Amino acid sequence: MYLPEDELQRIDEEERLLKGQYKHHIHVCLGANCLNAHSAQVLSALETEAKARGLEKVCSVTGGGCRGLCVAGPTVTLEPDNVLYGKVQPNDAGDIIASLGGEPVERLNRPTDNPFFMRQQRIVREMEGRLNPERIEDYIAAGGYKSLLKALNEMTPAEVINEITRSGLRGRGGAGYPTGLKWKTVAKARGEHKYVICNGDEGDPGAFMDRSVMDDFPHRLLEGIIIGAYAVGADRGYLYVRAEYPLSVKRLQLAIRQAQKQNLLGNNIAGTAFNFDLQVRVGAGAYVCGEETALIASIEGKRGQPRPRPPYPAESGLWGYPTLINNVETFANIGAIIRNGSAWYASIGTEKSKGTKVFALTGTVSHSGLIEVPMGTTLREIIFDIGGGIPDGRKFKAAQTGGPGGGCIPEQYLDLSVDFESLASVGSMMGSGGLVIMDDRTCMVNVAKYFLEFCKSESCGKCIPCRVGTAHMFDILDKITKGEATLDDLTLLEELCDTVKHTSLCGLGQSAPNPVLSTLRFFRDEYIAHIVDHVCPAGVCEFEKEAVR
Amino acid sequence: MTTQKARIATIWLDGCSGCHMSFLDIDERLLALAKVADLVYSPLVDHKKFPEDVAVTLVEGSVSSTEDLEKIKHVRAHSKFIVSMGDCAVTGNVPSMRNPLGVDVILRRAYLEEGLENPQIPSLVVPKLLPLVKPVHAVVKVDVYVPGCPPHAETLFYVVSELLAGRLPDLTKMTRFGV
Amino acid sequence: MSVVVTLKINDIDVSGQEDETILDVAREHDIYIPTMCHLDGLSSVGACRLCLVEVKGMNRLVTACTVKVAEGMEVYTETERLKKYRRMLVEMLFSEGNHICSVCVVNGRCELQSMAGRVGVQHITLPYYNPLRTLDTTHERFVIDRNRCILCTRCVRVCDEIEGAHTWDLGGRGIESHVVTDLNTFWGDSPTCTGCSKCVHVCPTGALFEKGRSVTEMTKHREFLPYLTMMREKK
Amino acid sequence: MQTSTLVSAEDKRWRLIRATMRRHGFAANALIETLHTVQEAFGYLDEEALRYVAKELRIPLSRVYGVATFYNHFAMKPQGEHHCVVCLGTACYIRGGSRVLEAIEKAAQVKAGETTPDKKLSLLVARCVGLCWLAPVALFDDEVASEATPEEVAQKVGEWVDHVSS
Repeated sequence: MYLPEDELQRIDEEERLLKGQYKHHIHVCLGANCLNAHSAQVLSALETEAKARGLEKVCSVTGGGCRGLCVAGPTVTLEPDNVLYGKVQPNDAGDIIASLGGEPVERLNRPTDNPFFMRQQRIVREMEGRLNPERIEDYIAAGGYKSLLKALNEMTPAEVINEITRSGLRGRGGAGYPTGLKWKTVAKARGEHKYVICNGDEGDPGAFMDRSVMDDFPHRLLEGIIIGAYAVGADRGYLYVRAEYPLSVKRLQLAIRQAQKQNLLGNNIAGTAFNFDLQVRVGAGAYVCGEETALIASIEGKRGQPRPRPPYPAESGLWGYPTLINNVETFANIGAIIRNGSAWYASIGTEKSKGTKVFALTGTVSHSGLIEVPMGTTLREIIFDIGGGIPDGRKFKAAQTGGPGGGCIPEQYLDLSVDFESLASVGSMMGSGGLVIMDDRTCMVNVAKYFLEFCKSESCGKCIPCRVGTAHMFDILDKITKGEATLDDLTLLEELCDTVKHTSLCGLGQSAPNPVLSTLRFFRDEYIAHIVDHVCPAGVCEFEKEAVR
Repeated sequence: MTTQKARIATIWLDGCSGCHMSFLDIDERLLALAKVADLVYSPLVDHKKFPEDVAVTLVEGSVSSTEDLEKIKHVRAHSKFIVSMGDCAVTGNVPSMRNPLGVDVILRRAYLEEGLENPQIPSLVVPKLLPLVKPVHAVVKVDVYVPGCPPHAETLFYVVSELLAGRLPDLTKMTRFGV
Repeated sequence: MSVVVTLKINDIDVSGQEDETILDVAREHDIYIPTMCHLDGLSSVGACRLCLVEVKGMNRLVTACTVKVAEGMEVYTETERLKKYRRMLVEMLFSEGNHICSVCVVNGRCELQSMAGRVGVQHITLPYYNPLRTLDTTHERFVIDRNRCILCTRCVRVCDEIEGAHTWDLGGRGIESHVVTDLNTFWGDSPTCTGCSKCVHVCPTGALFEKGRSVTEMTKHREFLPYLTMMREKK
Repeated sequence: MQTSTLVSAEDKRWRLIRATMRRHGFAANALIETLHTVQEAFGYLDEEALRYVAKELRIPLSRVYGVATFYNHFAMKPQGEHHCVVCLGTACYIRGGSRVLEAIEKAAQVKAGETTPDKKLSLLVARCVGLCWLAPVALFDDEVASEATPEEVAQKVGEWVDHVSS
């Protein structure tokens, strides 16, 4: 009889045996960012060099995932010495191979005993940099797919849902809806078929958390999706990935094929009666498709325009069938919760926001990159400890969270705990995890204008307030940054914010005014300076020599 | 005794004079109006200069040229109440139909492409056109809006009577854009 | 078969079937809720947002044309907030296109024009957009003047849902959205248009009209729509 | 000779498009996937191909047009030989991405989203290419220009465009 546990066990043992042959393991980051910085060439240079020195039996050179310190790419990780090299070039290969077993190459060495690495806690990005994303064996040897087998063999769907509910996991796509509750609703809904959709349409500028999960841990994502499908009783699923992420598409398709081969996807999964078919769908460049009803329309092959809810996708989603939609990071948490238990997960984070959150830390901050921290970590810890503070001796001005529908958080809230409620209380939101740091050279009116330009051109055009309102808001902000606006324009801008926020059909329009509202709340004096004094305090906006009015 | 009569005025920017015609259609009530108000400036009467201290000015037409712009600013400065009279003043209406095309296109069409002898775009005498035709309120503050093309005589009489009686007219049920 | 529910609209006790929308029930009780994209006989899309109402206990405003009534619901249709939003939405429509009522074929019979009166819009505070839009006169009997289009998609829906031709759809997106025939080719060349005129008659403004009609001359007839819907549902 | 190679090349394109549709069972929901293939095969959404796809998938022409013009990824016109993508993500924007874009627009005499008349260069903007620590970023035929200055990019684009006129 076929026993999937045995098969996984066999792969696990083989892997250990294989890895045990080597004294040194060299992982070259093959994440999208390092690949852009030519890490593939670094990989082949290291292979050639190892061979040339006759060390191919002593050290293994493999592709690995991202270490998060993107600013230092391409990165190379050495094990078991736990050495991290940054900005590695192909011609560094000789020195790296030569130094194995001895002192690390000083000019490339990046310390890992600093807050950037020590203050993080990794669940979604567990084993970062050490798993070859293109090999299912790596994931299995690291304990992968055991949670799926546990769920299938030892738990009923209801028990799985209870476990997720008790863990306190909330949707990582932005709104923070309780995942267990969503699963329960879909499980209860009736339908000939049910669908699971993984939302990988990560569209916020400055956000690449989900890309890193899809690129680095495709199997962790698949495992979460399959467990979700089992829990809600879905037989079909789609992974919707934005067109801008070809590497993610490639790796997910490969991962799906590998999982099918191991009977972890398809019919009678792992010898049980559970069938689940999963396909990748590629987006085509429309931010609004991150909204769940628009995403559904897009998978159906239509214009990605949202429709009013209710009915919610949980009752009537893809082709009218009950549909579970969760974001990439949400699904990537599932395996760990099933493996370690809901009590463990619920012990991390704050009272209402459990677990960790991955952020893409960018802007004017020393250590740009991907970080994963427990919910409740303060902005100050993230920016000044983990992120290494503001470079060039500049002063911190604001942290922008939540993408185009988020807000700018000023200095007085640096000790704010990063969780769903706290961010909302200062007029921003968690969003998907973009965290852009701005220093004192940033004009906040100009920042608001930037986000409105984004929302205006990404508006689908279906509902009036978003289609027309965002265009007017952008025009007024443009006038302000040119010193051509009046205080009446500012009043009109605030009225537009009110209408667009409360009357728009979907989240895009409803949140589009947030960048304006939050900058008006904390930096109103900058607006006034532009309008009344024709001065841009940050020196960014250029006015005509002669004031227009 | 001679009670002080209210000083009212009318001006005409870029419009067709239809609103003024409609105003005249209040017929014999003009006489009643004349008892309580003086028409101190209007295209209908012979005054060269817009006077100071006007109580109510009815404005017909949109703001289309540099001359319109100067005129309306001057009028605003010397009027207590400004009434946008008719669709051209309220919305831009027919004159604003050139807006999507831009000034150059229509000037070329009117002066160069119509097969005139010695075609040229006038640059003296004729005031310079603004890039965009605007409703009056886009340029100066407006107190009362009377849409309609043209507004009915009844409506206009009501507006003037109410203002002279010291009340702001409520026109929501009386008139709208177009008809 | 369906269940009767009781609810309150503007503090008045009303009843309806549970599969009816708030709009259906309000109309049965002569309670006016403004609508623009909605048309009886076509699917509801909730795009124009004019029928937004407040429902006690719901943190967001909801579209009366899509949300079904429920037992004990308390609906408010005329709050100050809603009135303010409706005025702004109508203003947005006027500012977005080129609506010159005085020279329009449906002057006096236009739904946008009368909506302005109804919600109390007497002038447009928002700046006008003055977009450069196209006019297609190639069809032998009809004209589309996109300057007057408010993107309600009634034409798209009637052509798809009732006529079954799907000649119309939306092209572009955001503020650049526009209605198109086929591959954005001339209407007169359309291999799919049956010339049925349904789109012309459901159009709320003067964007679609019959050739040869002058200012104020175009009257739209929509009596056919509920009838056709009913007859087709029977089949 | 030349004609026959052209035809066979064309045949290959149609075969690719057909293969995508077949893989999805000629279902209407395969439209976006098929348009991706059309764009890969033709470099843009060729009108004849759109008609073909509409017919094969039994989708109304207007819906095909609606979908094709809704998504940014699809181009309705032939693209240039080279392409330049300027990132306008948040980090790039606050570090001067828009000035980089302006410099390129000026140097190449082309607006974002357009192609030069000689078909040498298409200028595109991206919402975020995810290289925020290199901001501002521009991509020249997929080669990354990091911490780009207006002068540098103008020179780079100038090489491509000058190449043509000389």
